Amino acid sequence: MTQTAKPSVRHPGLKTNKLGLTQRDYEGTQSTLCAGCGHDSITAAIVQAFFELNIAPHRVAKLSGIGCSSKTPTYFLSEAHGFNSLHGRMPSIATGANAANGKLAYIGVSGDGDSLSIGLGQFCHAMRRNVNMLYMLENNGVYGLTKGQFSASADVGTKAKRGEENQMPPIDPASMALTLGASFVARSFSGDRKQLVPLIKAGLTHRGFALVDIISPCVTFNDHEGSTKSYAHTREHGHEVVETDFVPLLHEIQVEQDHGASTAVTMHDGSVVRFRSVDEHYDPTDRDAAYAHLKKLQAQGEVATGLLFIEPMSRDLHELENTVDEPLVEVPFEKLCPGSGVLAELQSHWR
Amino acid sequence: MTQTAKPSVRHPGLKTNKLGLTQRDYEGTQSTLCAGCGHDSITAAIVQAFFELNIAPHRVAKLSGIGCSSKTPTYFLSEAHGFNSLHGRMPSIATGANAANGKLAYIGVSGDGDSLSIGLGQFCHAMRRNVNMLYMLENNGVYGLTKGQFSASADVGTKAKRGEENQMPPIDPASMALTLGASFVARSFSGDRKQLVPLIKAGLTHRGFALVDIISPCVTFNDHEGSTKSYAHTREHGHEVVETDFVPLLHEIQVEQDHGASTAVTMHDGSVVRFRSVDEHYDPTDRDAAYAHLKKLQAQGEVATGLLFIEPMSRDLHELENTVDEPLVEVPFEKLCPGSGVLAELQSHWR
Amino acid sequence: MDQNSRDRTNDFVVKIATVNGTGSASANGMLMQAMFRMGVPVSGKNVFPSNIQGLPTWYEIRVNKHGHLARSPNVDLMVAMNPKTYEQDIAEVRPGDAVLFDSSWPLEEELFRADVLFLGIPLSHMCVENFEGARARILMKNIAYVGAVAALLSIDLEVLEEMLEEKFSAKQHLMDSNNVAIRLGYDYAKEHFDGLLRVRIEAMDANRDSVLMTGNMAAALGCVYAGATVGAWYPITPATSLMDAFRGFCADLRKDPETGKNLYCIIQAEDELAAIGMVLGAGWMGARAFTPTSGAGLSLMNEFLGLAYYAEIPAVIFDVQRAGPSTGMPTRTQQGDFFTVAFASHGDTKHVLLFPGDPTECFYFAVKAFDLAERFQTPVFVVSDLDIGMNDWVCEKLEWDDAFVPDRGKVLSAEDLQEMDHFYRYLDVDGDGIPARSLPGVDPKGAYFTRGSGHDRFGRYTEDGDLYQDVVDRIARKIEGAAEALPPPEVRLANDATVGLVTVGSCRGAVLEAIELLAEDGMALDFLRITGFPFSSAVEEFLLSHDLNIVVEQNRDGQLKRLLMLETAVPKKKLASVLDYRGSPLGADVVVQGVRNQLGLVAVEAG
Amino acid sequence: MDQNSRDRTNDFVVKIATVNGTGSASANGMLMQAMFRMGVPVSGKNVFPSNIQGLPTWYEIRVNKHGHLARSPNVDLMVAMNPKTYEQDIAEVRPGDAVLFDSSWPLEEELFRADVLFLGIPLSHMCVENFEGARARILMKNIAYVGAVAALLSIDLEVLEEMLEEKFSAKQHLMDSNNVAIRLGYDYAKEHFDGLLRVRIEAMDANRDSVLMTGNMAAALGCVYAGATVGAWYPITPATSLMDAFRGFCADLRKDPETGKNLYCIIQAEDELAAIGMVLGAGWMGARAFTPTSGAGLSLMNEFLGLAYYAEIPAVIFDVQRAGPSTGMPTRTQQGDFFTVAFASHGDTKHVLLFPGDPTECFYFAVKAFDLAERFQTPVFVVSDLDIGMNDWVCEKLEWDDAFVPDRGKVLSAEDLQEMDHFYRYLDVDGDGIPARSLPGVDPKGAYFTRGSGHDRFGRYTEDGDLYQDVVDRIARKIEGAAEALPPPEVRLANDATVGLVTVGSCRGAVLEAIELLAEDGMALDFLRITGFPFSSAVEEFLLSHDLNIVVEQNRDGQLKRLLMLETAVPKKKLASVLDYRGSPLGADVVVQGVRNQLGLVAVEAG
Ligand SMILES: Cc1ncc(C[n+]2csc(CCOP(=O)(O)OP(=O)(O)O)c2C)c(N)n1
Ligand SMILES: Cc1ncc(C[n+]2csc(CCOP(=O)(O)OP(=O)(O)O)c2C)c(N)n1
Ligand code: SF4
Ligand code: SF4
Ligand SMILES: [Mg+2]
Ligand SMILES: [Mg+2]
Repeated sequence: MTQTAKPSVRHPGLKTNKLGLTQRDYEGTQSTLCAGCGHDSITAAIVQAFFELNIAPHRVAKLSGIGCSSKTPTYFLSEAHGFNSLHGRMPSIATGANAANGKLAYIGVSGDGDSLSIGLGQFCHAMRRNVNMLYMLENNGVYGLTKGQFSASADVGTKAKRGEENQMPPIDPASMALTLGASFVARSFSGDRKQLVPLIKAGLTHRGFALVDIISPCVTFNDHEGSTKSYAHTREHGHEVVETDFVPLLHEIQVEQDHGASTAVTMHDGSVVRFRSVDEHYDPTDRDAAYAHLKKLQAQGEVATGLLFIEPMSRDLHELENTVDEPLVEVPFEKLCPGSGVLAELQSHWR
Repeated sequence: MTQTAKPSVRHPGLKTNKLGLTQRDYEGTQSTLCAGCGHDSITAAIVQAFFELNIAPHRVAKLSGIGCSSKTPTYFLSEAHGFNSLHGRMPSIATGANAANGKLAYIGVSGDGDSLSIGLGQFCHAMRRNVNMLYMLENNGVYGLTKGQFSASADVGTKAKRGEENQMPPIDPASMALTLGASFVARSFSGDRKQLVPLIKAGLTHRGFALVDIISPCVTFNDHEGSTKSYAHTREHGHEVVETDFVPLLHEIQVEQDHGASTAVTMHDGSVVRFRSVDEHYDPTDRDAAYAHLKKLQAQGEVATGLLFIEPMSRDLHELENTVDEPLVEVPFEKLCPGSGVLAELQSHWR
Repeated sequence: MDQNSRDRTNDFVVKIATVNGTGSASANGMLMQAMFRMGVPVSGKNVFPSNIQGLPTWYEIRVNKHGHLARSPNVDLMVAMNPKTYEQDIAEVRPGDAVLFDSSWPLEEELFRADVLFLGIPLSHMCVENFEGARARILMKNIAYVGAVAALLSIDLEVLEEMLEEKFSAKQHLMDSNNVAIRLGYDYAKEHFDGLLRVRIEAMDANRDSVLMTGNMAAALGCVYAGATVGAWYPITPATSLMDAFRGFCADLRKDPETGKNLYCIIQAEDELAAIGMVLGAGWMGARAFTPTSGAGLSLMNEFLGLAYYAEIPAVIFDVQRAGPSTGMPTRTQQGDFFTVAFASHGDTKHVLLFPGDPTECFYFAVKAFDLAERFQTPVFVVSDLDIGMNDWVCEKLEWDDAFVPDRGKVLSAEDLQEMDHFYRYLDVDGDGIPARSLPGVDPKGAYFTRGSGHDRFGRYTEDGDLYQDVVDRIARKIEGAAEALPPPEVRLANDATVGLVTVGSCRGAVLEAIELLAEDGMALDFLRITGFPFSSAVEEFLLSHDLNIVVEQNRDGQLKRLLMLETAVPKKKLASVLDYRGSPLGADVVVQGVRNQLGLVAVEAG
Repeated sequence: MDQNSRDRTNDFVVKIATVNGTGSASANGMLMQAMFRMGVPVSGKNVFPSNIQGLPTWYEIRVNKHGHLARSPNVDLMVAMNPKTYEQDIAEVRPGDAVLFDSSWPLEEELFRADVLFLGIPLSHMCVENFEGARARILMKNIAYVGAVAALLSIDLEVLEEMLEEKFSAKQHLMDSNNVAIRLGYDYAKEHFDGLLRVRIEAMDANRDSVLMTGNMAAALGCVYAGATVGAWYPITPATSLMDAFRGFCADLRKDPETGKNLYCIIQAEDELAAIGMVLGAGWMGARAFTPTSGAGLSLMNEFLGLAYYAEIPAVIFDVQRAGPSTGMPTRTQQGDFFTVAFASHGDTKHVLLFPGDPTECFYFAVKAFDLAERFQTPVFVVSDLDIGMNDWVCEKLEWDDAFVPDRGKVLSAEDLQEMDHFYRYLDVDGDGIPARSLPGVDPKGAYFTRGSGHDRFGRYTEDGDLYQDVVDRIARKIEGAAEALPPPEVRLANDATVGLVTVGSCRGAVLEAIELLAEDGMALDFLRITGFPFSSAVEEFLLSHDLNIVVEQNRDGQLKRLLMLETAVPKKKLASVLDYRGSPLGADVVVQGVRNQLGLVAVEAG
């Protein structure tokens, strides 16, 4: 249970965090994704966020489904236990894992196919149960790994590489999450590390289900003109509604005070998420208003980004289920097995 | 393909419809549900609506999943083909059936367990595809057939018969449908036949997926104090936002003109749905406003009922897929099989 | 033997026909329980419809002093309380037997039979006179017929009254009305029909070491004792009551004494795909986790079961079988899932199965299942059925050894890991096919990647055929190795028998009874009950040592026989089948007839 | 035979190692196609990783004048274009063989081997000199090595140029650069290495009646010709290209000439559960509907497959198998789903299977599958694999009889229904186990209720055991009846052979080649290729008439052998296995070795 030194050689010049680890220590194996794939940028943001949050890698459980996006947990935190599960089924694995051991940090990585088609039910129900995890939906509008079919997040009229137009209306994970009562809903862009890193940190710190929907262009199958999930389109139509800053509990340095209309939300663990609304009056703690604003932007062809909604004191799975504070996996057998006396007593009634 | 006389004896006194059928001809076998079950009232409303719409029963496909609710297709339209499928899987059966033969009237009956738990994915995706069908979600907040477990529509704090309180936040099918872009969203109450019948008629006439979410109390497991899906609670907290009247295309009699702030929407086939807003300015053709209003009422503990939203000219599955007008099942084989010449020609390129 | 000349004291069947949702189930249970308390071997089988209220339902109580408690079709007393089924119920009664009915309304002329004793009691009228309110009258009518049956069979009234006292001690008015109702039926029957029946009950002392349990209760308790902490499920008949019981036990036995918080987590999943996923997630974390399900649920778990097999994740699945295929008859029993569980999921797989024969074994096998799942790092199925799972069985009292230590298998602690040069998740270091596993969060050195895609013995992703083969071959070896770790089969040998009867699960009682009946006719048969899969060498030896093995099971396709064909060296011609898959618990009559047919014998009583 | 003394004209293997996502697949295909056009028997096997870009990939071309086109490990020319795999690629080359590599950068010293011919061409340099832009240079390098290989093997340059012309006729600049690139490689190789190789190609006339097809293309075309109108699917390798092809064919051949609208409906479902549900919905309506899938998808379809079986709904499922279990190796071939498809879903089930042996059969069996599905009112599986489905095969040209009328089975028209007294959906009137079916919307008299719950022969819901049994017994009879309606097995008899080689699907070529090789060593073997399940009597006869039947298949557990054990009368000891499940198309070498081992023969070339 103790954090130990990494066997690998340290570059003395590399910056270390509170645990004495370098950012390198938060990396994984070499990516096998296409050069330029949005997912790789997200991986880099994840590495940075975990490093900066001083989380011991082996106290992290990283999970995914199946897809290019779902491959990425191999590419970060090689000292975390990983689970590359089945297509669309990561939420249930994460739920059971979290039920058994709520004291690890959970990060799930999924794709739009994985979460919105085959996995839609599990995705929604994990949100409903408010499983304490960061859920990264790497959203590229296509099925990358099976070579570019439209996913359920593809917009109407989006053109495939070979020219067909998508006709089916899209499922927007962010507005769906708001509707379903999710306690943390954010959207970002793989190309915007500055925005993404604090969102990941806030999501990891949030006690409950934290959805980060990230537009993550697929350079091979969906980065052309006519796609609404391309780099160009996202850069042009992404619209930050709120700037977010994450201030960890033990942050020694005073955060800059020059925020404009900045508001702050205190998280379960005492860390602070600080907002500066870009869109006037945007209030990321008002679910219905957030929804309405999202929809308004959407009608204008704009994609709202930032921490769209947060309910920092929501009750997570363990609170809903009233489980003990200790992880269930650590409860000794003696506390679990009632023993022979109880058995005899019980059976005295079964006559 | 022709409508023929029913062999059963006619009571000469019974009212007949345009097809010469009596309401009896729209019934099915004897219900085996509990006496007083909300689902039986819905069955009665379905019988009346089909009768009044003059639909030939054998031109109807009635489908369901598994559950008490899903048993009800046996209890209406005994001359329609029925399909009692698998738990949560009716939407896919209906989609395939509709793809093959878009010229029948489709009615699917489901429960809250069937649609919102095991079937959530299929339910959402059938909506997304705008499959032309009436989808009756008989919502009682519990799993009736498996004896009263909470379903995903149970409200937080709802008490089970034996006292446990539900902790999990509910999924509201109506607001979810609005978010997902459903083209017809209604909510009603099994105890309000007057409201329900026109909604069923409008839903059947709507070209596309018509969701009617119907609070349908389970007298055996969820009709007690502390339940928000009981008769008493629904009577008290149901809130009609709009009154709906369905005027079929060929309605000879002039509809009464004394509606208050009445608006009308013309359907694909020329019939008219007429509204009178109960809540001021409620506009059932404005999706986002409808959503906001629903949520506002919900926050007050009220359940909005009526035709919440309609987009009468939405494109259904067949339009999205650009299929021929003729049902695919009726296309003669000669039109489907390209023949030997084409085969030879094709193969000349495979060298 | 002639039915009429037998002494039928403590040897008879009562069948009660009612309507479901009217409270008759608990009344019937009371009757059965009273007989149990009189020390007489008894069993009760509930035949119920797949709906909630208003349809015909039956309850069959068999009393047998010799302890033969399989279902028997020979009804001695029909308690016909449902006019909708009068016709079939009365037709079922054999000449000389008796029908108890509610004579508040006259029986239709054409239902009467001259060769049957009709015992009419105006139960409804009596209840209308004595009780207020429709619901109470319906409920008390049930209690009244219990009283009447007690009188007819000489059931000790005190026993019944004592049971009412236990049940209603806190609710005096209920106790009063129940006592009145019991007496109504009892007194009427005593007065009018005393001594009319040829059957009666007499106190014995056969149940001293027995308890009344359903298999699902016992299995749930086994999960508690095994230390299971995570249960995930989706409601489905007949598995639902297992999780209900687990929840009940946990609420009583698994609260943290200090905080009152739960030392368990039960999740009602959104469906069975999620339920098994949660079990795997928890198992991966190191918790003992399980899910109860039945047919349709199993089918939905298929994909995940293959992942668990290949990624080597412990999991316990209770398959409480019901009649398939598809939705089938959800409230009827069958043993039709053997192939599904043995080879669940696409690709090459093989799973470890346990087959309890009664509720007692459900308890012990549940505990065993968790040990096996962790030891072999694979899903383990406890395969029971509706009959075992939902009916009340009189069975051996459970024992617990407080020295029990769960077998966690090769789980590495932080210290273990620290001592290793390298940890490789899928490396078999000691030749038993079982690699060591680490748990998340324990130590950085234990980190590895769990996946269902191709991997080598070091846990690395691979698409190399040889490295891939290395791992799947080892897994096959590992699973074969489980055979001898499973509970041994039950074997009972006659003298010099050349034919064996082979069976499984809830068929046990009927087969043992059939063996006795056939022995009375001079036919010696050996007995083998399969308790686990892969089959142990004892199974193969038994089969090889007999000229013929007749496999008795409850499915259409002879699935157990086919598994034996596949997985033992026994020649196919040494295997034959007796099958009954109509959804009822098996009766000895079916087995006797089936064996006779197989052996080419004309039935003695035939023609 | 000694490798070096053979005449290896038109008898060799070229293996090309590249990086995926760089356009090499189409270059390799060109090379293979050119050889095909030269009239020489040839096959190409694509070995690709489960990712999109940047990982090692190989293409193996075998040329064999005798028509032996199974995979062969004996590489005569290694085209090593991927420095990342140089080491293993060069190690694979046998003494005397040759390596072609890109000498733009020097090969590391330690990679060189004295016993191997190293042919270096500065391909990258030449491309940098001749082309602009990174992408073009990468693509043209592929074409350049095609040119080089053409020179080395004496492939007709005109054939290649003609192909470029066909491909790029509309895009002059592409044609130009391709022509340049081809010449770069060709000229360089001709100049430096002419005549160095021991292998070469020579035009023949073996391909006059052949075409180049993948199995998925052919199957898709079969669906078009069978009149399938509804296709529902969820993308999964290696089944995806089947639906892609169907979509392509339909776009060309299935537009209504007047309206331009679609005479088909293809739905990309949200998952495989929905895909098969849509197929059943469409089948219930009377459409011919299908879904292509692979392992994981099949597992997810389990519950619905049981419904289809029991409710008797026609459906066609293409299972293009890949290496399991679980996600396994998604881009590798295997035959591991036989048990899954044969007994899919919980409860007693058995399904009808067709096993095509090559793309040609994929076409005919696809057509057949729809006929069988409608005739027997049940799901029919066309079970192929990645090798058949995704690789280009030289195979027999397809023929179509314009007189073909689809066999819709017992589908009642409105007139038929009108003439009947009563229509009962599940009533077998003529003893073949197949009831008549009506379609929704056709006539009120045809109305019935389709359900997966217990029903009697009249289609009514039932929980009565006998009525239930009546129906499931009939269904069992019905499925048995399908055995003789399936395509006959392929049988090839040697003289007086006592041992049979039994195989299935894509193993065909390797087994036939092995039989020839073993015959050269004086070992006579008969050949049986299974084409359907349930097995026809011809299968049983073959097996019974041999002392030993060695079943060659590509899975770990000998699934086909086990099916034969279960479903024929053949004694188990007459069955043996040769298995290869490492994910590559089967080679004759594996079969020869396996057969030798089985027969206890020491390999001739051993030690
Ligand atoms: C049950 C199942 N069906 C199909 C597949 C094939 N498959 C692999 S990844 C994938 C889609 C991935 O899309 P997405 O989640 O959007 O990830 P991306 O590759 O775009 O990052 C599919 C359909 C599978 N692995 N399992
Ligand atoms: C795969 C599967 N799992 C579980 C079941 C058991 N089951 C039957 S009905 C039902 C729930 C029904 O609830 P709902 O849809 O709300 O219908 P209601 O009975 O309340 O009308 C369940 C869980 C099943 N039939 N199939
Ligand atoms: S195919 Fe698309 S999603 Fe997949 S790795 Fe390449 S760019 Fe990324
Ligand atoms: S249990 Fe509930 S839902 Fe089912 S029939 Fe009875 S009242 Fe209706
Ligand atoms: Mg994607
Ligand atoms: Mg319900």
